[in-house]
Formats: sequence, structure tokens, C-alpha cells
Amino acid sequence: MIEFLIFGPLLGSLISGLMYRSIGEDVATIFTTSIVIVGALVSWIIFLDIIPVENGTRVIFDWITSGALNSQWAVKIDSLVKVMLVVVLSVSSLVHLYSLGYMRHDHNWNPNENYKARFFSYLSFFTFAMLVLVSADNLLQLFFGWEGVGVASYLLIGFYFKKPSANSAAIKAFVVNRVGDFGFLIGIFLIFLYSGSINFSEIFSFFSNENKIKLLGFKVEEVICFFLFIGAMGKSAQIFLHTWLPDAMEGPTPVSALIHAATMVTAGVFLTCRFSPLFEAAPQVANLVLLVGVSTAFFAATTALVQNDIKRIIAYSTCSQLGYMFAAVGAGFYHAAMFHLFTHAFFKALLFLGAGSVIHAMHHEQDIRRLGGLRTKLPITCLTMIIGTLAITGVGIPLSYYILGFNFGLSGFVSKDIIIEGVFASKNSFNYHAFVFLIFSALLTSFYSWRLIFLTFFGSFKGNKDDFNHCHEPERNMLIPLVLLSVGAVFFGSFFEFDFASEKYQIFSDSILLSKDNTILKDFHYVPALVKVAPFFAMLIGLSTAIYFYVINPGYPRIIANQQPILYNFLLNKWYFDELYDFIFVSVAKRVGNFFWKIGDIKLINGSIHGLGLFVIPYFVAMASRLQSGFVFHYALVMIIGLTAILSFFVLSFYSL
Amino acid sequence: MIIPIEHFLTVSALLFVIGVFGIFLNRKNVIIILMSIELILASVNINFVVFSSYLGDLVGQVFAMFILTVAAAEAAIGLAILVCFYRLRNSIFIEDANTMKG
Amino acid sequence: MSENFKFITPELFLVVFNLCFLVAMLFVKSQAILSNSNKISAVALLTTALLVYSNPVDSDPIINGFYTSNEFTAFFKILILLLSSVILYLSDAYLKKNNLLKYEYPVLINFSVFGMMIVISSNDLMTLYLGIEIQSLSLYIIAAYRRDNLKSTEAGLKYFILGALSSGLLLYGISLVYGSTGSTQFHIIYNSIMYTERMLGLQIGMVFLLSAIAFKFAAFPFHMWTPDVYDGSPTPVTAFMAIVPKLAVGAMLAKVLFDVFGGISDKWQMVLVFLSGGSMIIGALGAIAQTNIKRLVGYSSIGHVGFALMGLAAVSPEGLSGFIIYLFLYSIMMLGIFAFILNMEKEGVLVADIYLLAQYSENRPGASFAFSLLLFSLAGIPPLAGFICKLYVMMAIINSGLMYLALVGAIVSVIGAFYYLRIVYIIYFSESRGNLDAKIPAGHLLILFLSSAAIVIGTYNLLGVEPLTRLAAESLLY
Amino acid sequence: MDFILSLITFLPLLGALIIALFVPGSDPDSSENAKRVSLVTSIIVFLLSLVMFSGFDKNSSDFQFIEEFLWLGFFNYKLGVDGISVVLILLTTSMMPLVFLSSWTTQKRVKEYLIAFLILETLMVGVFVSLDIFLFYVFFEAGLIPMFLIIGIWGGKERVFASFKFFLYTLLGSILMLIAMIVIWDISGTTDITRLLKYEFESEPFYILGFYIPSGIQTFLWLGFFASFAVKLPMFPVHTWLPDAHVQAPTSGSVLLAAILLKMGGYGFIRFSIPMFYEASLYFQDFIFILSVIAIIYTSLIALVQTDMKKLIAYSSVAHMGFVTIGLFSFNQQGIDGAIFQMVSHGLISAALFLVVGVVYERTHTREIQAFGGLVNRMPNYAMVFMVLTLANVGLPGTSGFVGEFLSLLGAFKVSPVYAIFGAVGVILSACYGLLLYKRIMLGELIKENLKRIDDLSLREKFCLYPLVLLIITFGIYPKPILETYGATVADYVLKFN
Amino acid sequence: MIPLYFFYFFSFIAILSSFFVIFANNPVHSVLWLILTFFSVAGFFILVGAEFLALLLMIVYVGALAVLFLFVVMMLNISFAGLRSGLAQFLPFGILIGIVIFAELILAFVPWEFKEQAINNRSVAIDTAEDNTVALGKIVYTDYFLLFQCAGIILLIAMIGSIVLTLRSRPDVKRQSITSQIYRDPNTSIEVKDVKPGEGI
Repeated sequence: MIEFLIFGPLLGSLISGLMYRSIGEDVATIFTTSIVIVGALVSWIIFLDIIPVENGTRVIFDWITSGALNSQWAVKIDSLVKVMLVVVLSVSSLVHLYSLGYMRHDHNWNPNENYKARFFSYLSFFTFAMLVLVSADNLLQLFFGWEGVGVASYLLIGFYFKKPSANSAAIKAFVVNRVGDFGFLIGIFLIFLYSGSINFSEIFSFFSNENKIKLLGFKVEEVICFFLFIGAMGKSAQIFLHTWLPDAMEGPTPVSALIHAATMVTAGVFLTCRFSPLFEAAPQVANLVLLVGVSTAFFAATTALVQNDIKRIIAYSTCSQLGYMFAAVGAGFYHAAMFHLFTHAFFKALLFLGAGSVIHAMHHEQDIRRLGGLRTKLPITCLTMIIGTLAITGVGIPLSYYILGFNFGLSGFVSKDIIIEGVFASKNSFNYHAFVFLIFSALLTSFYSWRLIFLTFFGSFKGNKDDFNHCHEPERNMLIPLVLLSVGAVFFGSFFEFDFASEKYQIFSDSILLSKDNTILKDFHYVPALVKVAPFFAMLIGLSTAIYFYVINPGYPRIIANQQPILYNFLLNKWYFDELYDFIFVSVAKRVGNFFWKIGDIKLINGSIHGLGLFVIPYFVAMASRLQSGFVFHYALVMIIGLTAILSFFVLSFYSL
Repeated sequence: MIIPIEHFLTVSALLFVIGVFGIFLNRKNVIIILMSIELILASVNINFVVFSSYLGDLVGQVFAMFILTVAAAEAAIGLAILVCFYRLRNSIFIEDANTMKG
Repeated sequence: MSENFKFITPELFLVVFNLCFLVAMLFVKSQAILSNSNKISAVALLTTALLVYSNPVDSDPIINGFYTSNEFTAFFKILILLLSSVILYLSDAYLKKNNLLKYEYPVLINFSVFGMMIVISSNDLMTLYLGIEIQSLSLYIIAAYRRDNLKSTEAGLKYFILGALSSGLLLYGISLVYGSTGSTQFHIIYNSIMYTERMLGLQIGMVFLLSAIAFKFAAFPFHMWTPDVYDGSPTPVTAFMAIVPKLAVGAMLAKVLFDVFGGISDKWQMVLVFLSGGSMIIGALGAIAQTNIKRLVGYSSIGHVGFALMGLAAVSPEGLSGFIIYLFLYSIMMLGIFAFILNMEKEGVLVADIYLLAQYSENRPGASFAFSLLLFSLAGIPPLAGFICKLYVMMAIINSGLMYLALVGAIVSVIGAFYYLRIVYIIYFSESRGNLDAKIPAGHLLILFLSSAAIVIGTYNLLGVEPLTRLAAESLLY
Repeated sequence: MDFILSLITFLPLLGALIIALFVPGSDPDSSENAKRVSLVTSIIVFLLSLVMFSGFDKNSSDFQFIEEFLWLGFFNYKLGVDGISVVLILLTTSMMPLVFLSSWTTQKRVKEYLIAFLILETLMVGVFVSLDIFLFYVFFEAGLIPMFLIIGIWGGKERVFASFKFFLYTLLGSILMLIAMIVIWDISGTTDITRLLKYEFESEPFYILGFYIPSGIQTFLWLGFFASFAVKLPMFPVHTWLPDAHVQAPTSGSVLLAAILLKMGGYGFIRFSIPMFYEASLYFQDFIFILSVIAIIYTSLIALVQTDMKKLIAYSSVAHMGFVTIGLFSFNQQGIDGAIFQMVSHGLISAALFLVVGVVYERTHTREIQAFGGLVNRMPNYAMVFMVLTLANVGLPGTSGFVGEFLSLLGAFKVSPVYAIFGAVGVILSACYGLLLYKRIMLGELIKENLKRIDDLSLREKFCLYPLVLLIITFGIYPKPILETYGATVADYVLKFN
Repeated sequence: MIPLYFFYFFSFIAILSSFFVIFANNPVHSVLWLILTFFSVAGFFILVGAEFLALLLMIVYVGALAVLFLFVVMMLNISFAGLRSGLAQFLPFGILIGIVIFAELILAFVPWEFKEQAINNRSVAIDTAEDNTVALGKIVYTDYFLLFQCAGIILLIAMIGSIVLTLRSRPDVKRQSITSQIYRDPNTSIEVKDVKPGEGI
């Protein structure tokens, strides 16, 4: 059954991708969709323990075996996997469903072109790769999934291959991810080097014993985790390796919902959680993770403030939320990270799909400055998106834990708050600074999320009136996912909090191993009340500012932007990361490549060899030619010189003896 | 044997060197070169005869005799080729024999 | 005395035939016989070869110690006779076309061959000298044989002058050797060399002697005549000079080194290293500049001489046997090469410019292929026989510890490969067309194909020549 | 079964003879016949090699199917295979039918062309089966002739220069190897590889002319072999013949060059340099690592800026062969396993890539990347194949490219993490140039007029490409058949090193 | 002491004249200097008791060879006025080489002593009682028969060579053909014509 869960999407992908000509596009798409939907249902059944599935590993067949290295294709089942299965398959099935409508008519393609089956094939392939990733029981298989989702993401970002921007974005996504993978790969090497295995159970049992191995002056776990974290940073678009994520919005919107919001980008978080035993033993890297997480959360939130593309805003929001998850990991609160991953998947997918609806309705108009007032035309979309926004900004009843015994609020409220509390409660040296930044980021989150809603659905429409008049709610199978996701966004937080983050009942005891002195599961409950309410107030401040800026006084943002041009441009240009990288890497690589080619290969190597071939040897050839002057007395002279040389050799050696 | 053998050998060596000079130092005509060769042969003959005489072995003299024979034949052929060359080139200058080089 | 004559019946037969032929031809007016004089002589040479083959061998010197007749000499004599007869046959067409078909030509060739036989068999420096002179004088004449052609006479002149100089050196060397050892007979010198080893006179005499032989062998730095003479001489003569005397002189060199100066091999080894290395280098460098195929072959032969000398420089039975194998295969390859060159014609005129071979493979794929095979073999590309003989000498030289010479040979053979490849390139890849239009006579084609087949088959067993060379080497060494 | 190796080796030669002697004329019909003959021959050879493979005992590290005949005395005709050579033989024989299939459209001097390829097959197989160093050399070097002609006669515009460069470069390298071989023979008195593998060459350090020779005579021998294999492989800085040769060679020539000929270098390292001169290899390990790392990064960067498709792939080949050397010289199971796997996989991938280039070259007669764009619109099958190959070239897990790269880097990492880390940078760079190439050729709108009517893969081309794609993916997911074939052999080597 | 003076005399003349052979501007003079050189060399031969060879040198060299040279010089009809003279551009280098060779030869020659073995190796010892010519004659036709024949062949080759290279049969030159004169008969040489009156032939 588990195997079906994983290989079903692959089957769907292959059938859809290779056979759509014979079975027809519609059949292919519906087939893949139904496979994934079935998978999603099964995953829920497993997750909710309706049919108990035993933890363990099911080996399918051998993969790479070489000496001590031994890896298999296998399916590992534990709580982490179950959670991820649910996340992946649920979102994936909904996105499949949604795409059936969204991709039906796409102005990027000519009427006679087949693209739908290909799209579904990619989507299913992505699902497969993601499932392989999460269900891996060894690093190599995880890496396969890791790269597999990268490829799927590449294919899907570049799905509109006629658009140069989409192609560039796809390559960027792949290459930046590869930078992360590079770190991951080295992490794998290190792990194999020290533990002699790449299977999780053996790795963990090796590192569970105290070892005194030092590497570069650090504990070996620190170094390993550092490299693993680089991998995670790439996949999860953390600061410095985040630049691909906003660009990835070139892909079709359902893709953004599935890959760049709910699943793939959280693979990094999953990885760190999976390697919690090692991270627990690497406090310095944990600090780094916290630092990076918080920075990303803050950086992405600031950037999202001024973006105008509806999808980019959500993308930066994703980036920021991923920062929260890493902050939790850094704080040693893996459960919270997983929890936020879980909830975030639903509300962020919701937001993206909602945005997709808008875009679909507005004929691919994505600039929120040219939208507005759509709540009348798209009521359901508007409603669900507001629900999503409420969830992400963290609307709930503060301090309800004390009253109800659990946090009552929308899913984001619950998961984000426990992260913030966890960070505050952690034994980390700069937990207070992190806390402040996270609170501030929550404020910004609230502001930009509402800005999006206000500019899109409220006020007056600022674009082409015709478009506005013609726009209407999308078809039913696009709305169903929205509604279902809204349900998740509203309820899952409160509903699953115990499963994820309570000390007693949490399900991760089999997969997330905390060190003995990590008591965060207990500690986060005992933070000051002020800390607990702070996010809520930050949310309120953000909301009210947004209302002031975009509802009450819509001209005000422009004024501020004009007052602070440097800051505005800095944010608008995303802190100039792209320009910086362009300057440091892209142009330099090209220049260096050209240098190596033109100077190194052609001038130096070929030059020296050709120099030998075309100048040095010909020089001697010319000399030999000149010697052959045609004059017989020269010939005689040469003969006599040769004779004299030999004679002299003999005479000298005769007398030297 | 009142004359030390070294004397003869020295003269022969000198004749030999002069003969060699005649081949590669002068840039006049081919006939001189042919004569230089005769000089070299003469020096060789001195060597043979002197060695023969001082060793008390007749073989050297026989050899010298054959050398004289061959030298005559050689000179005849050399001159014949020279005549051919002269007929075509109308010159016997050694520098004119350089249509082939390189 | 008289029983000794049985050892020289082949030589006697050849010279008597030659004299009779000469006299007979004076009176024969029949055009048919005249135009077949080459073929008649070729048959005589073959008969001589047969006689050599059936002739007894003796390990001791004969005819008052002037002469030897053993496996070594028999091997080389037969080879020389066979090759000369083939070359005589090959010459026919060229001579006919250039109005040179006179009976003197085969007579001179035969005398030259006779000289070579004497050279090979000589056991006395006097015999050696006379043999060399018989051979060389004939060669001087046939080099200038095309007397209405400036290049030919010039070639004859140059060859003659330098050849005479080298004879002078040879004689001077012989005189010193004679003076120091008191004898001109090989076995006597060999036996007494240990007593006279410390004489500078002997060593200088040896150097002179070797220099002169190196001249005949066209080894650096006594090679200067080679390109010019090869270029100028009538092409059949070039073919003859490039193949047959190389064998005779090679045999003589081996004989002089091992039979005369065998006791002081440590002395002459350095000379040979010098000659060998220099020849390989100059052969490769010189050939690159050439576009005239005859000059190119001249330089190439210098290079090959260098490689062959490597075998002698090894001073070992393997080296000697490698030397013999090298010479053998070299002559086989060169035969094919000349069978081809002799048919490089454009509008009835023999040409030598290699660029005229452009796209020759389109016209005559078979001949082009065979020729290219020969070129690859000359370049020493495996698995062709040319590689195997190079391998032989390299193995011998490395076995003797002269690694650096092998290295020189290796690098030089890469440079050398270039000019062989260039011809292949012209034949096969060149854009333009050279329009060589000769029809290759069937006999020539046969020889070309046999030669290239030989180098392919030779990779299997070296045409069965290896045991023979071993035998020959042994008869020389012990 | 007794002579199966000889049969596999020389059957193509027989095919060549048949074409030369029994397929007369040069009209289209007879060249069609010649093509059939060569295709059938190569398929029979492939089947024979499969038969051989099925009889091969994977658990033994000994040489198998040994044949020995006295040849010239000082070296003999001795054939045999172990796990490493079996794999490469299979690679060779399986590649040949595809080569003939892919060159079906050749018009120029068809018969000679086919003969050249058949002879080349004999020589290539010969390299992998010979168990005598001189025999090896004969096959190794003789391969130059057909390849020289293939590039020179059927090549592109600057074929002459390229063919000469190829020939002379390789010749110079291998002639030094020849000298080293002679010295080996001189020292050990045998040319038999099986005995040489057991022979211990002197490795006492000594001084010569004031230079310290760290591992004695082994140093020189190693360098002699290195000269040859480094050129053949090719390694930095003697790689520059490869781009030229590849660009100028006809498609099938490039395919063989990339798929098989380059592998001879790697094969040589594992067959000679490493087991016979282990001490010297150990001493030169860092040197090799440095060169490999330079090759990986340097040539990847160069590949990034290429404007000619074939040149780009050629440079990427150099980079990928860097992984081979880095793996081989790690002297552990993973490294060597990975290196050999990388050889096989690179053989498949680069061959397929050159075929892919050939497909569009045949249609447009240009290889300039600039001249293409948006082909995906007209050529969906082609695009798919190209995509898979690009990803395989990039080293994506699930394709064979990954297994090799991963294992060799892992092996190297065990020995020297720093070099392995630098080597792993190649993983990033290969993604850059691979995907950029794909983008520039395949993606975007189809705007170039001359491409508007371009056709997708024909049936013949599908027959060439699909098996390769299938193999690449199969071995990526299930590499065991290859890994276990030579696993025992490599394990034996590794055991000896320790 | 007399022979020694003679030796110095001859050697002085030999070296001087051989020097002039090379450096005389006129080839005819060179030939004459060459003859003088040969004379002195013949003198040497007599000094060491090789009378036959001395005579031979006179007869063969002076009588035949030198005359041949002169003959050719004359025949070629070279204008001596226009003779270019001049030495090679690397005269000093050439002289250096010559000096080196000479020095090395002298090093080998001085002092020259025969080893015991060399004396023992003699194959035909000189009997001082016997006349030099007789002694030579005795062995040349017996022991050295083979070589003697070879020498003869060399001369034959020289003869053939000279003829091949220089003999020209010019068809345009009138020359006497005795056989054709003898075999001349009326049938072929006389043509009877019927001359009609008044017409002429």
C-alpha cells in the first residue's frame, strides 16, 4: 500500500507523459489526478491511524552497492514520513484537481499544442520525487528525491518554455539548488566517511555514541550539520540561496502552490528534522540555523512589503515563513518546525491557489496595482484568500492555552506562536534578539498580507475595465480545492497541536530525537504571557497599518515611498541580491570561462604546443634546410666537422683515462 | 731506418689536411677538388708504404698499389661526370652545382 | 686454392655473365633483345641468388683469408640480389620513357651488385675497399646516368666528390688500423685488438673507418649527399640507391664493428649512439620541409638508418638481429614506396611534388591504400611491420641501458609521423586535385601490393625472417 | 567458447573484409548492402559479447577466457578478460550497432567509411582483451589510423588540422608508454600482464643527477604510462586535442571517440599504472587529483562559454573524465568502482549527446548554438531525449551519470576531502552549462526561418537514441549489473593496495 | 744522415706544392703543382725502399692521371681570366677544424711504436734480399689474385662509365662507316633514271 502511494504518481506521470498521444490528454490528466487523490486519501488514513501501519523500512531493490557503501531503494515509515505524506499528497491532489481547470485554457499555447498531459506528468513526477525524498531510509535515496524534486521544479518553472524569463528562472532555480546540493553532497560524504554508512539507522546509532572526532577544530557533527544545512538552505530558499524562489513564480500558479509553497521548499526543514540527532549534537550550527532562519524571516518580510506582483508577494511570504521554521529548528524545537510546515502547507497553498484564481480570472494580470475591488466579482476566492491571510497572519485567541488547554485560533496562529515562544524559551544565546526580529517579522507579515488583500479585492479596479467586467469565478473543480484548503487553514492548527507539539502526546518520539538537556517541549509553555500575546499584537499593528495605508488613506504609501527612496528601492530590488550575484558569480564565471578558453586553452596550451609544432620544430627544420645549402663544400665541411667531433671525443677520452 | 716514422706520418697528416682543405675551403672549380682528393690518396699511400716498410710487411705496398689503380679509375669517372656537367651547365664552378638544396 | 672457388661461384657467375653480356650486347642489334636487357640481367641476378642459396657456407675465412661465406653473407646476398632484380624490372618503364634504355645500365647495376657481394663477404680491409669502390663507382655513374639532365649530372658530381672524400677517409682509417695492428685481415685484427687497444692510432683509424662507412650508409653527419643525390638521380637509380646499398653497407658495418672491432665495442658504441641519434633527428627535421617525394624519401631513409643503427648501438645479439630485421623490412617497404613513386606521372612526365598526389585516392583507391599502408608502416604505427622492427631495436637499446637514445627515437618518430601523415593527408583529404594520370603497370602494382601485404603479414611472423636473422647474427658474432 | 574473445575481436575485421572484397561497386545499392553487412556484423559481435558475458564468472577476480598463442616470442598473443574489461567490451560492442545505424545517411565513400569503423571496432575490443603489454600497445596505437582517417576524410571544415593534432598528440603520449613498456619487459623479463600484475617493481627512492626520485624506477614507468593515458583520457593540460577532434569528426566518429577511445586512458590507468606501480601512483596521487580538479573546474567553465554544441560537449567530456581519474586514484573500492562506472556511463551519455547533436546537424548543417532555438516546438521526442541526456550529463540521481560521479567523488573524499570538494564544484558548473545549452537550443519560441520545417526524430534515430536513454536510466536506477561485474576485481585490487 | 736531408727536402717540396695545388688560380698550374707533389711522394717511397711503387706513382699518376687532368682542363676551354677565386666565408673556422684534425693525428702519431703483436701479424714479410718489384709480383698474381681481378673490374667500370657518360653519337655528324662502305653495292647506291630529252632531271 505504501509502495503504491509512492509509485502511483510515478506511474501516472509516465502514462501521462509518454502515452498521452494514444490515450488522449483528458484521460491522461484525469488518470493522474485520480491516482494522486486516492493516494491522498490513503495518506490521511495512515496518518490518522485508521489503518495502523507499522514503522519500519521496506526494501524494494538494491541501488548502489560498492564496498561498504550499500544503499537500497526503500520506503521508510515513521511519524515524520506520515506527516509529510499527508502534506505532500493532500496538497498535490488538490493542486492536480485545481490544475484540471486552471490549465484547461492557457493563452501561452496555441490551440493545437498539447501541454496539459505534460503538465500533469511533471506534477505527478514531482509528487513521486517528493515522496521518495520523504520516505527515504538512506541519504542517497533522499538525495535522489532531493534532486528529483529539483528537476521537477526546473521543468515546471520552465513549463512555459516559450517565455525566455521562465527558462532563465528554471535554470536559476536548478543551479541555486545545486549549490545547496553541493553542500548536501559533502555532508553525505562526511557522514559516510565517519560512520561508514549512509543508512539513517546506522548513522544515528553511530552518532548516538559519544565520539571525540574533531574536524577543522570543530566537532564532526558540527561540520556535517553545517553542510547538510547548506543543502537545506538551497532547497528551502533561505537567505543567500533564496534568489531562485521569487523567480520561480514564472511557473504556472498551481506549481507555485504545490512546489514553491507547500512541499518542496519545506524539504530542507524536513531534512533538518530528520537529522535532529545530529543537529542536537551541533549547538553551534543550531545557532547558525536560528540566525539564518530569523534573518530570512525578516529579510523576506521586508522585501514582500513593496512588491507588486501578487505571486511574488506570496513567494516572499513563503520564504519568510520558511525562516520561521528554521528558527524553530535552530531553537531545537523540531516539532514546531514540522507543525508550522504542516499548517503552512495548507494556508500557503490556499493563498497561491487563490492568487491563481485571480490571475486566471484576470487573464494573467499579476500586478496588484492594476487590480482591485475584485471581491464582488470573485466572492469565493476573496473569502478563501482572506481566510488564508487570517491564518498566515496568526489570528486567534491569545492566551487561550491557559483557558482551553490548547491554543485556539487559525492554523498559522497556533504554529507560528509556538515557534516564537520556542525561540524565546530556547537556551540559545541570542534567543531574545531572535524573538524580537520574529515578532517584527510577524508585524510585517500581517501588513503585506493584508496589503495584498486590500489592493486586490478592495478599493476600485485600476486595470482594464473590460477585463473586470468579463471576469468571473472559476469553475467548480478549482473552487473545491480552495474550500478544502480553507478548512485546513482554519482548523488544523488547533486540531493537531497536541499531535505535533505536546510533550506527552507528540507523535515524533520515533523520529525526532532530542538530546537530554533539550527541554524545549516543556519550556515553551512557560514563557511570559507578554511573549505569548506579542505576536498577536504585532499582527494587529500590521493589520491596522495596512488598513490605514490601503483603505483609509490609499495615497499614503506613495508618499512614504517618495520620502524614503533609498529604502524603498532597496526593498523593491530585493536587497540587490540578484544584482550582487550577477556581479559576483554569473558575469565572473563567464569572464573566467572565456579567459580560460581564449587565454588558457587557446593561447597557453595550444599556443605552447602549436608553438612547439609551428615555430620551434619548424625553426630546426629551417635550420636543417639551410644546412643543406646545395654547395658541396658545405657538405664536406659538415662531414669533416662531424669527423672532428668524434675524433676529439676519442682523443679527449683517451687522455682523460 | 734513419728517418723516424713519425716524420713520415706527420707529412702524411699534413698532406691529408691540405687535401681536406682543398675540398671545403676553396670555392673555385671542381677540378681542384678532384686534385685534392688525389692529395688525400697520396697521403694515404705514404702511410701505407711507410707502415709496410717499417713493419717489414709487404701487404701495405700491395694495398698502395691497388689504391693507385682505383685512384686512376676514380679520377677518370670524376672527370667524365665533370665533363657531362660542364656540357650542361657550361661551367665547372663548384658554386654552380647547387640546383638542388634544402 | 681451387677448392676455395666453390665459395665464390655466385660472384664468378655474376661477373662472367656481366662480361659476356657486355660483349654480346655490343654486337646485338636486335631491338627486342636490347629493350629486354634489364630483364635478362634481372634473370641473371635471380640465378645468382639461387647459386648463393645453394652454395656451401664456411665459418672460417677462405681464399687466403680475404673472404668469408657464411649464413650472414648468404642472407644479405640473396636479399640484395632479389631486390636488385626487382628494381631492374621496375626501372624498365622509366628508362624506356626517358630514352635511357641502354645495356650499360644493367651492366653497371650488376657490377654494383657484384661489388656489394664482395663487400658483404670481405674478410680483409683490402677486399672491403675494393668492393666498396666497385659498388660506389658504378653508383656514381648511374647517378649521373641521365647525362642530358642537369640535376642528374649534378647529383653524380656531388655524390662523386663526397664519395671520393669518404674513400679517402676510409683509406686513411685503414692505413692507421694497418699500421697499428700490422694486418688488414679481419680475424687477425680482431684477435690482436686487445693488445693494441690502448693505441690512439687504432682508435682514430677506427673513427675514420666508421665515418666512411657511415657516409655510405648515409648516417648523420655524413648524410649530406643523400637528399641531393636521391633527388637528382633518375628515379630507378634512386630506388636502387635507397634500398640495395643500404643492405650491403649495413651488413658491412655490422661486420666491421663486430668482426673487426668487436673487442672494443665500448669505444664504438658512443660513435654509433651519436650517429644514430643524429640521423634520426636530422631525418625527421629534414623531411618535414620537403615537398619533393624523392628528397623526402632521402631524409626518411636517413631517419631509418638512425633507427637501424640503434640496433647496432645496443651491442648485443638482439640488437644485431634487430638491425638486420630493420634493414630487411626497410628494404621491403621502400620497394613498395618506389614502385609507387615510379608511377607518379602527370601527362607522361614523372613528377615528384607530393602535392600533385592530391585526391589520388579517388583515381586509384587500391594503390593509394597500399601506399598509405606503407607510409603508416614507415611511420612505425602498429601493428604494421614497420612498428615491429622499431620495437625490436628499441627493446635492444633499452636492454643495453641506453634509454636516452630510445627516448630520442620515440620523440623523433612522432615528428616523423607528421610527414608521412602529410602524404596520406594529401592523398585522402586534400581539397584540390592533383590529376596524376599514369596507368600503373600490372607488375608495378603487384610489387606495390606485395610489399604492403608483406608489411601486414609481417606482423604475424616477420615473414619468417627472424630465425634467419638470428642465425646470421650468430654467424657474425661467434 | 574457447576462442570467443578472438572471435569477438576479429569478427568485425572479417566484416570489413567482406565489404572490401564481396561488396563491389560504389552505387547506392551496394553501399546499402555494405551498411547492412556492417550492421549485421556489429550486432553479431554484440550478441557474442553477451554470450561471453553470460559465461563470465562475476565472483572471480581472475582473468577468464584466456587464450594464448606464441607470436613473436618476446611478446605473445594472449587474450583474457576480467570484470573491468568485460564491462568496457560490452560498452564497445553495444555502441557499434548504434554507430552504424546513426551513420546510415553517410554518402561519401561509404564502403571505406564502414571498413574504417569495423577495423576500429576490432582495435578497440582488442585493447580491452589483450593480456600482453605489447599486444595492448599494438591495439591501442593502431586505433589511431582509422580514427585519423575518419576525422580526416569524413570530418568537418578544419578536419585536417584536427586529425593531425589528434594523431600527433596521442602518438607522442603513447610512444613514451611504449618505452616504459620496453623497460618493463627489460626489468621483469615478461610481457604477460597476468604475470606483471604480480611482479613487484623496484620502488626504492634514489637520486639521479641530483634529483630525488621518490619511488624509484616506478616513477619513470608511471610517468611513461601517464603520458599516454593522460593524453588519451584526456587530462588537463593535454586535453586540447579533444575539442578539435570532436568538432571536426563526423557524428559517429565523435560517438566512438567519446564513448570508447577516451575510456582507453582510464582503462590503462586501472590496468597498468595503478596496480603495477602502486607506490608511484600513491606518490602522484595529489598530482592527479590536482589535475583532475583543474580539469573539472577549468573545462566546465570553458564549456560555459562555448558557441559550438560539439565543443561544449567535448569540454564537458574532459570535465567528466576528471571524475574518472579522481576516482581511480583514490585507491578505494568506491572510488575505483565509481570511476569505472563513470567511464561506462559517460560512454553512454556522451555518445548519446553526440548523436543528438548529429541529429540536428544532419538537418541544418550547423552546430552553432546561435543557429538554434525553440526546437522543442517542432521536435517533442527529440526534446525529451535531449532533456534526459542533459540531466544525465548534469549527473542527476536516477541517471547513470550520478552513480559514477557520486562514487568517485566519495572515494576521493575518503582520501582527500579538499580535492573532492573542489571536484564537487563541477556538479554545480555542469548544471550551468548543461541547462544553458538545452535552453539555448531547445527552448523559447521557434523564430528562425530555417528551423520552421525541421522534423522530429526519424525511426532510425529513435532506434539509435532510445536504447541509450533507456540504458542510462536503467543503470541510474539499478546499477548493480555493472557494479557487481567488476566488483570482485576491484575488491581484489583494493585488497592488494592495503 | 743523407736520407734524412732528402726526406726534409722532399717533404718541404711536397707540402709546399700541395699547398699551391689548392691555392693556384690557374687549374693548369694546379696540375703542375700536383705533379711536383707526386714526385716528392715518389721520393718518399724510394727512401723507404718501395721502388716499384715509386715508379708506379710516376707512371700512373704523372703519366696518366695528371695528363688526363690537363687534358680535361684544356678541353673544357675555360676562360681562366674569369675564374672566380675566393675562399669560403668561414675560412677561420675551416682552418681551425684542419688544425684540430692535424693536432689529433699528431697526438696519435707521436710517438708511434709498433706493438709486438703487430710485428707478429705480418702476413708477407719483406725479404730485403729480394727485389721489391719481384716480391710484389710474386704475391699479387697468386695470393692477391681475387683482389687483382677486382681492381681490373674497377678499371673496366671506369671505362664503361666514361663511355656511357661522355660518348655521344651525333646523327648529324658525318663519319666514316667502313662496313657500309664495304657492303655498298650497285643495287642500292646507283639509281638509274630515264631522262627525257630537253627536260633535265
